[in-house]
Amino acid sequence: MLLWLIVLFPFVGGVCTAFLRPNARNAEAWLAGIVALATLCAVALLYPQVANGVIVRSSLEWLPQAGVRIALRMDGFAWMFAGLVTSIGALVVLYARYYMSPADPVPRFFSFLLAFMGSMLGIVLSGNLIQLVVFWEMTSLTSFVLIGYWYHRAESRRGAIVALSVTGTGGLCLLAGVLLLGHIVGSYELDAVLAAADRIHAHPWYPAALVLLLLGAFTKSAQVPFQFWLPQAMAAPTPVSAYLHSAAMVKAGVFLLARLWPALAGTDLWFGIVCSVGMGSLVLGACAALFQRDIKGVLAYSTVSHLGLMTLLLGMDSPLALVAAIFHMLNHATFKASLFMAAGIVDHETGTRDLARLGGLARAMPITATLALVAAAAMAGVPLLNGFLSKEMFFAETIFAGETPALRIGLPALATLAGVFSVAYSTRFFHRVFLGPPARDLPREPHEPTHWMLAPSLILVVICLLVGIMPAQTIGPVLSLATHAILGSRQPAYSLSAWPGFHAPLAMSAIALVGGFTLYAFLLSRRVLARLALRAVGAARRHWFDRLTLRLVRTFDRLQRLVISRRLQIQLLIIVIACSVVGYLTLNNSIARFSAPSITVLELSFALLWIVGGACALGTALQAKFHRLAALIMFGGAGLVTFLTFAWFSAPDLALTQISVEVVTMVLMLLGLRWLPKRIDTMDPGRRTTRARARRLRDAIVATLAGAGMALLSYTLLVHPGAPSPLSEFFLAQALPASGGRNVVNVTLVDFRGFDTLGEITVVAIVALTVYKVLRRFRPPPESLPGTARDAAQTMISPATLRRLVLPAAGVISLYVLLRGHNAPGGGFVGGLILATAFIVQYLVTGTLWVESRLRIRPQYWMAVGLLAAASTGCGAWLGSRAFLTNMSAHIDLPLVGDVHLSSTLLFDVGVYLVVIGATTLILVSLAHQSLRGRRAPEAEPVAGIRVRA
Amino acid sequence: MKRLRPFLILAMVVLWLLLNGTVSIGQVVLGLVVSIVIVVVFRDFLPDEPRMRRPATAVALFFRVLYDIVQSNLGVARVILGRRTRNVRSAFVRIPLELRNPHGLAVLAGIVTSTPGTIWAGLAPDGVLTLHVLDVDDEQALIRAIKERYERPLLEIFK
Amino acid sequence: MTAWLHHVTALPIVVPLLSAAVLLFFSEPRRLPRALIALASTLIQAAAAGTLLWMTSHPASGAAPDGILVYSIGSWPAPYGIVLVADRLAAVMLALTAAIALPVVVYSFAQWDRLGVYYHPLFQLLLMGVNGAFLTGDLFNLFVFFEILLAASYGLLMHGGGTARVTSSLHYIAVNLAASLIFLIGVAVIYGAAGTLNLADLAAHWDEASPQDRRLLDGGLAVLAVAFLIKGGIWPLNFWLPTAYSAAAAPVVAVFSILTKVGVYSIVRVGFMVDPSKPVLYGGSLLFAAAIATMAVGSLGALAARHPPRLIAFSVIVSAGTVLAALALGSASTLAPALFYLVISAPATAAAFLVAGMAARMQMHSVTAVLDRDGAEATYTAFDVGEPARSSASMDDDEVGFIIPAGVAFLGLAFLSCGLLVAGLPPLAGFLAKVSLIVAALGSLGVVQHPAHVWVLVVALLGASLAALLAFLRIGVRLFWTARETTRPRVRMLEAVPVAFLVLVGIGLTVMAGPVMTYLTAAARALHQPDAYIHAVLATSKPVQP
Amino acid sequence: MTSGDLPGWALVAAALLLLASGALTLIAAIGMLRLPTFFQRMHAPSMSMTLGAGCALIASMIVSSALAHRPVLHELAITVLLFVTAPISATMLMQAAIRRRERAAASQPTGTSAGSR
Amino acid sequence: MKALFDFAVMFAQVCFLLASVGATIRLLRGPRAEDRVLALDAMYINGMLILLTLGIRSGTTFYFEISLLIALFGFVGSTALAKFLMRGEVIEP
Amino acid sequence: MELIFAIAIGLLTGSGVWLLLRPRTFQVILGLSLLSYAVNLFIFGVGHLAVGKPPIIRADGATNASLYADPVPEALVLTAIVIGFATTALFLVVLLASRGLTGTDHVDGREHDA
Ligand code: NA
Ligand code: NA
Repeated sequence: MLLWLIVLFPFVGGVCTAFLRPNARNAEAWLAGIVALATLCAVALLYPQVANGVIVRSSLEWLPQAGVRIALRMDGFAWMFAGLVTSIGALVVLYARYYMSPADPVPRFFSFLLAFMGSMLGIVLSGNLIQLVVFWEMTSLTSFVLIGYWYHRAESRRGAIVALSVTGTGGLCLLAGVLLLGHIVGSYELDAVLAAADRIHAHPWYPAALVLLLLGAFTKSAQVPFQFWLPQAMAAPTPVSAYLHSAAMVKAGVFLLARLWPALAGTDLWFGIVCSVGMGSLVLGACAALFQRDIKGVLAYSTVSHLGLMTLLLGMDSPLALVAAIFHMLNHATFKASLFMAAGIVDHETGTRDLARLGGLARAMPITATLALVAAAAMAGVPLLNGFLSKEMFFAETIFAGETPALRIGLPALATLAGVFSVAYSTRFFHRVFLGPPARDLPREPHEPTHWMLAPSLILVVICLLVGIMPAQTIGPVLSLATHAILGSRQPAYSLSAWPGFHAPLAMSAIALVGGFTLYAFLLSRRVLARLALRAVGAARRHWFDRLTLRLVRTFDRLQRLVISRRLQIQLLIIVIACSVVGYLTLNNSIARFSAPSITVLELSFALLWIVGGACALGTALQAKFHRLAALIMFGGAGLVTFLTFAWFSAPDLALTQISVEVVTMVLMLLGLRWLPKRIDTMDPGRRTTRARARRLRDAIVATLAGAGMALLSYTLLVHPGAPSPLSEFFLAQALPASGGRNVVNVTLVDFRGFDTLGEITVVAIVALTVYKVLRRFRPPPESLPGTARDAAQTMISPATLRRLVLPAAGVISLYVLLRGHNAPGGGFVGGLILATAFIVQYLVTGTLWVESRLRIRPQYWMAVGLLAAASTGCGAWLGSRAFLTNMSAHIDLPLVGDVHLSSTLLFDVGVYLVVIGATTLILVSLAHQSLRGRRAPEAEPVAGIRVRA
Repeated sequence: MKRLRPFLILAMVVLWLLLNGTVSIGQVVLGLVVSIVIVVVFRDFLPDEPRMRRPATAVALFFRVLYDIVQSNLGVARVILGRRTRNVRSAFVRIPLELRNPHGLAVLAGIVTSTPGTIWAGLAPDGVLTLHVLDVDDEQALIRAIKERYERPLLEIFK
Repeated sequence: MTAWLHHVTALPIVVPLLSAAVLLFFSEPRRLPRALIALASTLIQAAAAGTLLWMTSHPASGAAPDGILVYSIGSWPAPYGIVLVADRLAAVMLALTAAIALPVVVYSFAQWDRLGVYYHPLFQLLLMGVNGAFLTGDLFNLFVFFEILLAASYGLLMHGGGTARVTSSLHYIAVNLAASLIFLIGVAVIYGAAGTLNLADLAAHWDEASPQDRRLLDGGLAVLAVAFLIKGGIWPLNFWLPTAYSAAAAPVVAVFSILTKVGVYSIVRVGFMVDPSKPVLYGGSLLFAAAIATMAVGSLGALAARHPPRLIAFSVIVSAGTVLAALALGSASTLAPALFYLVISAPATAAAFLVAGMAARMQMHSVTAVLDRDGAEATYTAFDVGEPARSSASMDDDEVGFIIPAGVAFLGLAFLSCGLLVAGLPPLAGFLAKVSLIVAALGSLGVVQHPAHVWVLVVALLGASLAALLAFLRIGVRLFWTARETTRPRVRMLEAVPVAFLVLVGIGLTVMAGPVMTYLTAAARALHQPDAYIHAVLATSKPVQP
Repeated sequence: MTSGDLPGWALVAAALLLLASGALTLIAAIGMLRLPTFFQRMHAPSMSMTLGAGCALIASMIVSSALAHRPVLHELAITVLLFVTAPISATMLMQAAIRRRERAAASQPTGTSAGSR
Repeated sequence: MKALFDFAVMFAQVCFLLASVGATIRLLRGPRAEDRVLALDAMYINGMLILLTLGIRSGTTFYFEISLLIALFGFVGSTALAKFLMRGEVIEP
Repeated sequence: MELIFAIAIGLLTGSGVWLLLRPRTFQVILGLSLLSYAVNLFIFGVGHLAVGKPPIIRADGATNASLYADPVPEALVLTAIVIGFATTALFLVVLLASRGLTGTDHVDGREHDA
């Protein structure tokens, strides 16, 4: 239970903090502090158990199918780290209370700080590797938000982006590594993995898994070559830097290395990679720290260097080195956090962190200076301070680790060199800030901060001293507990004492101290050199990530345009080709063989018919660019031939539908043609270029192939032998007895497959609504508007009586077709189209205003009523406990008329009829209204298509 | 219902019965219902009721038109199959009409259109009808023929 | 009781249709009744989906034996008439649709529905199409529902007008018309070779087909697959998608995130039905390659995207590619995780689109950055008051509800959550889906035909996550970290609550990952053993009434 | 119920009418191709619309009446419809041709021919 | 007698089809739009006649409705085309 | 008969595809319409070609499937025709709107320089 509280406290606290009033620094800080302390207490309460060697566990299933669960597991190492995270967290909260400005929106700050603490504890307590990855990424995310806390500053944004990019990427590598590792072991449980070292080492995936895991760890711990994000992350508020970038988050990488050390270490690959990366970071970080201008930059690079030291130790595959590494983790956390706090105080009190501007602050802020001095000395490895002890152990390990002569000499030498740099930058840090002539022109007058702000730093410095003076009594048990948790029986014997005695490591320390002071003195005397170095480092760092990102994005954009064309023609070409290729691949074996056609008169007439149709189709294809009207008329011809084909092969209903749709489509296109730009067949140069010709040739080939393929496929299916499908047999057999209709197609449409028809009229209605929707915002192209009124119709074209006979005649025919549909060709759809076209003819021969002054058409209501009629026919069946759209019929004996067969399918067909009338009219009239609108002044209202005279 | 339109409704019922191919009472009733519905819905779109007289003249005119259709068809066929399609004397012919009754004009338009060789090309507000004629031998004779054969009976029928 | 419950299957189709028809009677200024009808309809659909979810997950209750509910439209027996089939997968998809539609409907009440006419009817009809596509057990009926949802999507895509929307819908419509023709060709070939349109019937007689017929059927399915892939947004058939999705109005495109899922669903449905042993007979390696290419291209586009909607549109593409790649791997164990990912990514992208819509307006108010000239114009015209509601006097902002003080924070967090869900990053469910997908893929190394595909898939999954992380990071920072605090952007409750709801759906899926996965595993198992489905459909044949 | 069961008179009458109809229609088509100007060509199809169609319609009436053993007058409806509608479209087309010629003549000096052919 | 009838039906059908071919030639050749409209109109009439022969040959009356509608719709199409030619737009205010 | 029918479908498809790949909106809409004719004929042909056998139950009530053309493809084509009609109308309107907004009838809303 306590385990859960440790992880949950910070998150719950974080959420609570987020809802507090902004700018109430005290409330937030109190809440956060209490949460941190409570968590710390919870950790402390577990000490007895852990000290007894018990591994405290608790788990909760999450996604058992993938082996993912939340398994909390606290052993000595985890306990030590949890203690570190919570105690420094509590100190940072206290510090931040005074650091943050009253203008800052602190709820967000404390909320994410606590969330970060929770995530960190989640990592530390992970007993499941997937869970570890989850919390790992959560630390990246919370750190992102915290770094970007002052997001109005460009450098904050940049720092946050870089940090998340690098650590997030690393996290994904870690995930990959963990997944491989889990697959090797067969479980993601930490215990299982730690127990399977031999299996892991022997597995062929080991190198891949190792490299991926190391990538995760190195990015997180800012190891070379991924160190660059850490200095940029210094844009964060200093409490964040003190916490995340010294004590907690960056330690996650080395934590992971130590955690998995039993399972992964012990191979040459491990030694090679980890040691070289660690050594690189150690030396380069220390070297770079020397040339920083920003105080926090110095501290950041020093952190890189110290983390490199730990990495190097962990890479050495020696239990003693592991002990040293863990010891240094603790030590580094204390002195570095303290230093960051000091840097923050300086920044807070003076308004700058620029080493070039600062100086002589020891007089104004003596306490701060003292604290910083001790912490810096610990960082430099001055005896009687904790940093000295772990560094001594490190130096000792470098001497014994090497197996080849090169390593035997190289390792200690490089370690000493790093020590020299370390001393030099520590000295520089203290000297440039606190000593020397007092700085002038500082943004603020420096003075000692409030005591509460100094307290956390003081506590840490005291710890540095205590550990440095009596290590065995203070840190000894904890270190032993932690190392035992990892090493178990391999735990080496080691002694912790403030003064290890004279031996080689001490000599190295001495060289480092002396060398460091000398180096700094030398650099001081050659200021030009130092400035050059500063400039070089600064220039190298400035915004290279931004530039890289920009260049990458541009490259991606170019690539993306290449692979995702914005041209419709390309897309359609690909679709046609894809379809043809897929069809060819699957069907090329099943194409039927041609049999010699029998030439009969019937065949001949059909051939004649399609000579007409083919000519029309080809004519349409060739004329559509320059002679739109001609193409449209030819298209009409092709449609007519299609219609005749349907009629020819016993599909009267289809023929009816085809011809009515065909004509309505033609009228529609004619209505639209008016708005298209004039195109005159001048041989424009674009047409004659080789490229255009090649494109046309390509399209012609594709079209020919597609046509040929389609013809072959059709032929195959046409001559495909086979019995009539059970469906048609059923429909033929049931149409009359079960549905009372002779026209099987119509019965199919309104009954057997009435659901399709319901969908079909829905589509028609949707389209009509959409047409109206689009056209009421339509802006006619200016050049297509008539400039002046055209020649008015002077002549009466045809006698009015004839014109006025069309509507009633069509009305009768329309209703006839509707009512006859169930037994003969026809039905609601065709009937509706007849009436709608007759209506359009009225518009056509008389004009919009004439028609609309005589009739208020509300096509949308027609559609609504039609849809309701059709759908409620379906729902009506529910009343009889039947399924939707079940046909309900009755025979009624009417006087005069006789026996009438009333069927719900008729109501359904009436619904179809109404929808079709409404939709077609709405579409046609919306289009027709564009002319009306075109004639009005441009600013005149958005015409509602059919909002005709209320 | 503002105006009853017996002629129109009758015509529509007849059309209905023609379409259905029966004269059962049920169909008559249904036809009446359909026609009345249409008349009510589209009342402002319908032609005025004609006032017709002289059914005998009408019958005679009907058969005359039938005869003329056959004749003119043959005439046009001759022109088409003849050797001299290039020299056909086509022309627009203007005929001043006395007929003003819209129904009469409608029937005249039907007749002119139904007889190949003549096409109704428009009617000016002053009553001058323009026809396009495929092959005009004698323009005046043609005008006379139209006025005599068609316009006069129509004037009699639709007064 | 169960007899009546049976009709619930038809409700997700019938209710939106009826409500759309009724909505047509209310003119634009009568907003309240329109809103109430739309809301009620969507709520009923949600309830129906929930009921179906319950019935399919409790086969013991007797409502749906084997977790399959069959409803014969018109009482015509199965192979002859059209049947609706609600199995676990369909129920999940219905619930997903409702879970997205409900918040989106509410969101649109905040003025979005006033950008043009007939928003709510078209929206309901879109839902009808989507629900129908998920429910139908008939190939041609599937075509019809595809057409319904497409037709409605055309209208919605142009909702609000503007050049970007119209030109992109021109492409969208042209491509989809071509796809519909391809669909028809496929259906015709299948009918010609098998003589049936019913999916279960087709599957039942699949093995009896003669070799030549079998080849024809394969060909028909392959052609059909091209149509599905176009709708599913698979490269290289998806060029229309980014432009269209980044042009559409926020609530519209939010509900569009379910549309590509319909394409993927159809592939799953049809593919597994006819041949569960080789579910992606549509070309194995070819399909896998297309899916991986889709992920790559989508990631590329996301990285290059300059505006949030475009980024999210590419994320939609990536998620389609992800699901398809998992299917094309040819392993039985990857199906459930793929479905899980599908279920997660849809509400996430929907929420992201909604957030982007709100953020675009925020950008409008702030002077510092206008990311998207086109989008900005669209939004501007969007709230141009010369719209149907102009005549109605109540156009005040205040009408819509409370303003959240920490608006940006809310939007930022919501966007972050969506990014995490889409990218598959911890701690949200997207991560779990990806992990379980990778675990399943690695686990099937010994089973699949091409072990190399497993590695390609793993790399692609992680690479897509990385690309999504970086892309969301870039756009998110530009979107939320450039606005000045002082502009105090206003976030309406009516918009915020739906977004929160969708994010909570994502979080809920995270927390409930285990049970959800159990259900989806059952759904996947049912897909792999279609006999139960086939039997259920063909057994419902009742004697036809004379 | 096929045409084989028809009485002889019906067969002969229908055959003759159909032959006439076919011939007339063919002549009309030839006219459309042969006649030199548009206005002349307009007269050709009216042959098939009047006598050509009339003969075929009567033939059809004869056949279906003979088959049904009662007068079937369906086809009269088509005739009526043609009588009502033909003048409207013919006149319009005529007017269109006239207007287009006038317009072309008016814009002749500027040179371009009409955009849509 | 039957042979004569069958021949006549066939003859008429072929004539109608040939007439359609003629109309198609006019349709393709133009030269002006009105010629094409006229050709299409002629094709509609020919189509109606072909339908009648189909009906006569099969002895069913189902082709009647189609013939009726082709007459009606042929008229609509021709009128719309003619109107477009005449005025440049189909429906005027 | 089948051969001619197949060639007819091929011709329609070829013309349709050619137009579909053209850059002008009007060409594309005609192409799509021609293609939909081709596809409709294709579906129709799946039910086999039968002359003089409309699927309308005869007066004698015979329901033998060999007496009638297959009604199923006819019903499918009917639905397909209607849907095709509707979507074509919509495409037309959208192309007009695009033309109005962009000033060009190019499918991409702008002229590409070759
Ligand atoms: Na019908
Ligand atoms: Na005439």
